[in-house]
Amino acid sequence: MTTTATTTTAQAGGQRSTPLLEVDGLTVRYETLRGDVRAIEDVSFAVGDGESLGLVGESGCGKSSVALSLLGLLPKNARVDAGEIRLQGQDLLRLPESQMRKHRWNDIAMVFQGAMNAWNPVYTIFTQIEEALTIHQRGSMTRSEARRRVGDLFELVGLDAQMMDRYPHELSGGMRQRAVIAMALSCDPKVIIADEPTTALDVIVQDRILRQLKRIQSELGMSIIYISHDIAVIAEVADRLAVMYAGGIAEIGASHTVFGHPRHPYSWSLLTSTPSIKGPLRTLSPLAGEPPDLHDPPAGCPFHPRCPMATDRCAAEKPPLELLSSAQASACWYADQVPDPREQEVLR
Amino acid sequence: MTTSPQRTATTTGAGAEGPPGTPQDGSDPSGRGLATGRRARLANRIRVLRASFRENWALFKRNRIGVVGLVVIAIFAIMALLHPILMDTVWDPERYHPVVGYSAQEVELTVVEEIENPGQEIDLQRAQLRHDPTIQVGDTVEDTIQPAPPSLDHPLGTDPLGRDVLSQLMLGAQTAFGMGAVAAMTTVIVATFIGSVAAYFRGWVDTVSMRSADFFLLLPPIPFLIFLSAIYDLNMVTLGLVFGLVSGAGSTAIVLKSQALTVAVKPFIDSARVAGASGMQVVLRHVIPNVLPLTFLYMMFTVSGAISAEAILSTFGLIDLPMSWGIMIQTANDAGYILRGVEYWWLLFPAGLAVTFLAFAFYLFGRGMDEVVNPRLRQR
Amino acid sequence: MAKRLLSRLGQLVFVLWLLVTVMFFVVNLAGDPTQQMAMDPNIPPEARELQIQRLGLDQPMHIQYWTYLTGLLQGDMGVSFHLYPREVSDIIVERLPRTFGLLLVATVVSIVAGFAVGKRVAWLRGTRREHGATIVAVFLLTVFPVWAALVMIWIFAFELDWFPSRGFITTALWRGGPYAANEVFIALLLSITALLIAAFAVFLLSRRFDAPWMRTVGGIGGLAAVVAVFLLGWSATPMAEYAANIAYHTVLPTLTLTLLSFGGTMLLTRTAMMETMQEDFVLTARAKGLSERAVRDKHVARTALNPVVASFLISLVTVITGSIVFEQVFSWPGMGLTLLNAATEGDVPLAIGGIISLGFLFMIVHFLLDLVYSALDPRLRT
Amino acid sequence: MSPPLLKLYELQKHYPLDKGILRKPSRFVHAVDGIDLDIGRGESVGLVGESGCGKTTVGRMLTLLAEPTNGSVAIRSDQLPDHDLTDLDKQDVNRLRRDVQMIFQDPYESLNPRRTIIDAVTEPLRLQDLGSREEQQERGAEMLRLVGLAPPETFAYRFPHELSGGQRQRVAIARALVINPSFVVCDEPTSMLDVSIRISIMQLMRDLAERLGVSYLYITHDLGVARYMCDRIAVMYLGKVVEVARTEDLLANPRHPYTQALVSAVPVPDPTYERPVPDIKGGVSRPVNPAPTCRFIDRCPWADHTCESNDHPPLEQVTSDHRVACYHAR
Repeated sequence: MTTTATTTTAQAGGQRSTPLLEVDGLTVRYETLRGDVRAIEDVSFAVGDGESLGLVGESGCGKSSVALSLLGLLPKNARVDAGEIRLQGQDLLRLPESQMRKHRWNDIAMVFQGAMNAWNPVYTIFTQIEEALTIHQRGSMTRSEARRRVGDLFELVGLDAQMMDRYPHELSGGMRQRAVIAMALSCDPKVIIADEPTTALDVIVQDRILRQLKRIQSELGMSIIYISHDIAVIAEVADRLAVMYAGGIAEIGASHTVFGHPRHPYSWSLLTSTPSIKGPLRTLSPLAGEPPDLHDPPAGCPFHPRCPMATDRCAAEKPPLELLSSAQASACWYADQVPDPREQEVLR
Repeated sequence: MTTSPQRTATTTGAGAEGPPGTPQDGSDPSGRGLATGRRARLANRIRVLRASFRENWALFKRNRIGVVGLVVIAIFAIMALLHPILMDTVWDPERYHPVVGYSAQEVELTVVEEIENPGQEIDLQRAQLRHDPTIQVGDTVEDTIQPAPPSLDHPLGTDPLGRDVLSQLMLGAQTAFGMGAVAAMTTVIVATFIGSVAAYFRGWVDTVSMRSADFFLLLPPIPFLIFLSAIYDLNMVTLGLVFGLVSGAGSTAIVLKSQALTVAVKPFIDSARVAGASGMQVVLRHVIPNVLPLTFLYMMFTVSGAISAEAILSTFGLIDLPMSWGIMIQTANDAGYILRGVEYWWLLFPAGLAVTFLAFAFYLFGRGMDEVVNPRLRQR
Repeated sequence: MAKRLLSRLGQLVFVLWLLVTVMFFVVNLAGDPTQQMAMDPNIPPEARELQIQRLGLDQPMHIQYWTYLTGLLQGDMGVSFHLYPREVSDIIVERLPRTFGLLLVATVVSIVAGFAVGKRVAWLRGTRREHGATIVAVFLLTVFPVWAALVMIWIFAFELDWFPSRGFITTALWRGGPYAANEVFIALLLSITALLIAAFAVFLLSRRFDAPWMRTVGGIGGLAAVVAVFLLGWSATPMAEYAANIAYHTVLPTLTLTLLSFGGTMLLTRTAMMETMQEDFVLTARAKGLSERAVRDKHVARTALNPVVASFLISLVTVITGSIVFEQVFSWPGMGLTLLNAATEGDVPLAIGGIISLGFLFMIVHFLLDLVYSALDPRLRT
Repeated sequence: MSPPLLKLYELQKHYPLDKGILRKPSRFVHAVDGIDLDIGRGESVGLVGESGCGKTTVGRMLTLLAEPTNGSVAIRSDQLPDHDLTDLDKQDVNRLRRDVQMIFQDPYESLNPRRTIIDAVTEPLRLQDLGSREEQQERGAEMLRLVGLAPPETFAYRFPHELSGGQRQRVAIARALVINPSFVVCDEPTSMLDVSIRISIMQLMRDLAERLGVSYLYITHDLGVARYMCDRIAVMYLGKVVEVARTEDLLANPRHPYTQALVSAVPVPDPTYERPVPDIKGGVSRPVNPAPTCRFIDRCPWADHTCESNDHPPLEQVTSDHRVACYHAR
C-alpha cells in the first residue's frame, strides 16, 4: 500500500487539505510473559484542523493504545514496529523524549477516562493545572498569573472558580470531569484526545459534558479525537468515525455515511446490538463468539470467526482497507453485501 | 459459521455465545453430562494445579531473589536433617555431641606475648600458669587448645568448651527451623482468623480485634519476651508461641484484615449470602481461601523474625535451650572471645552468619512470593 | 481531623491501660515477685517486708491492682531490686530520654535516607541495580543485629579507631565538670528537635512565594540559615565540649541503628512506590509533559509517602529491637539495656517499668505518625 | 389480573452518617425512602435511575442483603406463603433464599476465583441441602447446558479466570436459577460486558424468564437496555419512585419532568437526530435528612408554590397503567 493510498483512505470522509495530525501504518506490539500481543495493526487515520474524529470499538481493540501512541506514552513493554505519527508534518515517533515532552499537553492534550483516578489525591486541582502551565511556560509564570488563567478556564467549562482550591475528592464526578477538561485546555493544545470522557457518568451529566465539549470545540477550534466503546456517544459528537476491531481499523468514514449504511459486518453488528430508545424497537442481533485473543490472532480477516457473512476467502486472506466512496472505506471482501441495519425486524 | 484451527483456550466454548438452550454438538442429551465427573474432576484439578504452578513458578523465577532465598533455605534444611544421621554414623558422640561432647586438640604451641595465630601460639601468662613458671617467650609447649581453629577433624573448629562448632551449627539449624515453624503456625492461624472474621463481620468484632491488634503493636515482641524471661523460664515452644501470638494478633492481623476487607466487599461474597451461606460458611469457604496466599507470605516474614528473635534472646542467655546459634555466640562472649576481632572468627562468624543468612533467605523467599501473590505489584 | 485524632488518642490511652493491666496479671500469675529479693544478700529482709507492704502483696488481688494502678498514675513504680534502693521511676526518667534520642535520630535519618534511596530504586525496576539494592536492603533488615553490632565495633572502633567502642561519655572529661551528663544530653535532644521543626517550617513557608524561582531560592536559603543558627548557637555555649563528647559516643550506635532501620524504610518505600506507579494520575502527569524526575518526585513519591508513614510502625519494631541489642553491645545506658539487666537479674519492678515505658514511647510515636499521616493525606483533613 | 408475586409497601432504608458507639446518629442518608411497587409472576420490571438514587439498595433489601429500616415486602412464595420479608427468623430466611436470587453486575468479581464453575453453580443446592451430591452435579450440568455452556464437562471443572466475561455471566445466571427461584434481582448484569456480548446475555435472560416463568427486577441506568428487557419501568430519583409505566408508554410519553430529562439525555446512535436539551437544573445531591417536599424540587423546571408548600407528591394514576409522582404531571 503506498503512502498516498493510505493517506486517502485515512482521510475518507474528511477534508482534502493537509491534515493536522496523521497516523500512518502504525503497528504496535506488547511483549508479555505469554508472548507478543499485536495491539495495533497497520492503523492509519488523519484528523483535520477543527475536526472531530471518533474511535469506536470494544475493550481490547487497541483504541486506548492508539491514544497512548499519540502522546508517546506507551508502556515500557510496547514496541512500535512500523508507522509514523505526523503532527503538522513532523514525525512524533522519531522525536527524542526531551523533544516529545514539549509537545505533550502543549500540542496534544488528553481528557482521561475515570476522572477520579486522573487526579493526584494529595494536590489541589489548581496545583495540578498550574503544574502543566509552568512546565510549558518554562517556569516564568507566577502563581497569580496561573490563578487568573485557571479561573478563565474554569469559567469556560462552567465551574465555579472557587473549586480550584479544592482537593479532587471534594468534587463530584461531573465536576472532576469538567476540571479534567479545563486542565486539557490549559496550554491551548491543537489536538485533544478524549478517552471515554463520559464513561461512569450519569446520562444527564454525560449530556452536559458532551454539549460543553462540542461548544468549546466550536469556540476554540481545536481538533478532538473521541475514544469510546459507546457508538451512540460517538454518533453525537464525531464528524467522522473509525471503527476498530482486534487492533485494526475495520471501517472509517463520515459519521452520516457510516451510520446511514455501514459497509463492514462488524460496524453493522455494533449498530444492531445497541438498543435505542428512539424509533421502533428492532430485533437485536448478537454477535457469536468472543473477541479474538491477540496473542494468537486468527489468520485472514480478524473478524471472520464471528462474522455471519464469512467465507473461505475471509479465513485465508486479510482484506485491506479500501475506499468505497470519498466518504467511506472498509476492510471487508464483501463490503457491498453488508445489509442495512434499518432492515432489522421491528419488535415493538 | 466458519471456524479456524487457531482458536485459543478461552474461546473453545465459543459456541456458548450462540442461541441459548440448544445443545451445541451431539453430546449426550440425557442430562447425565457429568457421568465421567469424578475422573474429569480429578484430571482437571491436576491440570489446573500444574498450570498455576507453572505460571507462578515462572513469575517467581523471573525475580531471582526468591530463588536465592529458596536455595539458602534448602541448604540449611539439609544441614538440620543431616545432623542426626551424622551423629549416628560418622561422628562419635563423645567428641562431636554439640552440647556434651569434648575434643581438646593436642598441639605444639609457641609461647608469645600476644596471640596472633590461635592455633599455633599461647600467651606467656597462660603458659607459665599451666606448665612451668620459667617458660619464656619463644619456647614451645605441648598443650590442648580450646577453642581450636578449624582442622580436618573439626572443619569449623571447636568452641571455648572444646565442642565441635559444625555440629553445634547443624543442631542450631534444627532449633531455628523448629522455632520458626511454631511461630509461623501460630501467627498464621491467629492472624488469618482475626483478620477474616473482623473484615467480614465488622461492627464490634472488628473494633475489639483491632484494639487488641493496637495493643500487640505497642508490644514489640523482643522487649516483651525479654520482660517475660524476667518472670518465667522460656523454652523453644513458649518462645515460638509468644512470638507468633504477638506478631499474629498485632501487625499481621492488621495487614491480613485489610486484605480480607478487599475480599469481603467483592460481589461473590454477596452472591454466597444470597445462595444461603451463613456468616461462618462465608468466612471459611470464601474469605479465607482468598487471603491464604498472602497469609503464606506473612508466614515467611514471621519465620524470618522468629529466627532472629530466638538468636537475640539466647545470645543474652534468656532462654532455656540445649543449643542454638545464639547460645554459640553467648558461649564465645562469656569466655571473652567476641571482641578479639577476626582472630577467633570461627566462634563469631559461623553462628552470626547462619542467623543472618537463614533470616535473610526466608525474607527473600517471601519477597519473591510477594511478586507472585500480590497482584498490585505485577507490572502492567 | 481534630476529632479523628482525639478519638485516636483515646484509643491509644485505652490500649496503654490494657498493656498495664495485662502486665500486672502476667506478673501476678508467676507468684511473689519479691522472692528474688530474699535471695539477694545485698538487700536486707526488712526491705523485702517493706516492698511486700508497698506492693500490697499481702492484700487481695483487686486491691493490689488498684494500688498498682493509682501508684502508676502518680509515677510510683516501686523500687528496683538490683539497683536497690533506687526508685524505678527515677531510673526511667534518667534513661528513657537516651533511648528516645537514639530512636529519634536513627528514625529520622533512616526515613529520609531510606525514602530518598527507595524512590530511586523503585524507578529502576527490573534492572540489575534494583535487584542489588533490594538485596542489600533485605540484608540490612534481616541481619542478626548482635553480629552486625560486633562487626561495626570491630571495623570502626578497633581497626579504624574512629569512635569509642562503648559507653555514653568519657568519664575522665566529665569528672569534676560543671554539668551532669543527662542535662547536656537533654539540651542536645531538644535543640535537634527544634532544628527539625524549624527546617520543616522554613520549607512550608518557602512554598508561598509567587514566582517559581523565589520558591527554590527561599527554600534552600532558609534551610541553610536554620542549620547555621543551630551550629553557631551550640558552638557559643560553654556546654559545647561536653555535648561534642556525648555526640562522639553516640555516633557508632546511632550509625548502626540507622543502617539497620534504613533497610526497612527503603523496602517500604520501594513497595509503596511500585503500587503508586500504577495509578492513573501518573499517566496524567506524564501526559502533561513532566520530566521523569518530576513525575517520580512530585507525583509518585509524594503520594507513596502516605502508605510509607502509615506502615512505618512495623519498621519501628525493628528499630526498638535494634536499640535494645545495641544498647547492650555498646554499653549504652538506655532503657533497652536497663530492661535486659532487669530481666537477667530477675528485677521484676524494673522490668515492668521498662516494658511500660517502652509501650508509652511506642504510643507517642504511634500518635505522632497518625498526626503526620492525617496532615499528609488531604482526604483525612476534613 | 392475578395477584402480584411481590409487593413492596413503603419500603425504606436509612443509613446513619455519623456513626459512634455512644452517640445516637442524627444524620441519615435516605437511600430508599418509601417505595411502593408490585411485580407480577413472570413479569420483568426495570428499576431505572442515576447512580446514588437507591436502586441498588432496593435490590439488596429484596435479596435480604440489607435490612429495611421500615416498610414491608410481601412475597407469594411456594415455600412460605404470603410472607413478609421484613419479619423473618433464620429458618424463614433460608427457605426464602430458594425463591429470591440475584445476578450481579461484575462478572469478574461475582464468582469466587478459587472455586470451580460447577462448585459455583451447585453451591446454592449444597447450602440448601437439596438432593444428593450426584443429583446436585447433574442439576448443575443441566443448568450449564441451559445457559449455553455446552457440553458441560468442558466448563464444569474450569476456574472463573479461564472463562470470558460473557461466559462467566452465563455461569452467574445458571447459579441464580439452579434452585428454581420465582424471582431474580438483576443488578446491571450486562453493564460491564462488551456491546457484542451484551445482547446475547440479554436474550438468554429473556428466553429463560419465559421458559421458567421467572420474574425479574432489572436494575439498570441504561434506558435502552431496560426497553429491551422489561415489561414495565419504574424510574427512581433520590430514594423515591417518581414514575412507573409500561415500557413503551414511559419512553414515548414520559410525564415526570425528571423522566423527561432522562429520556432526552440518552444518546441516540444516529448522527442525524438532534436531541432536545434536557430541561433540568443543577446536579444530584445526597439525600441526607431531606426536606419533606418533593425530592426533585431544586432541579425541577416546573417547581412552584404548590411544590414548596406540600410534601413529596404521591404516586398517582394518570392512565390505567401509568403512575406519576408530580403535582404538575397531568
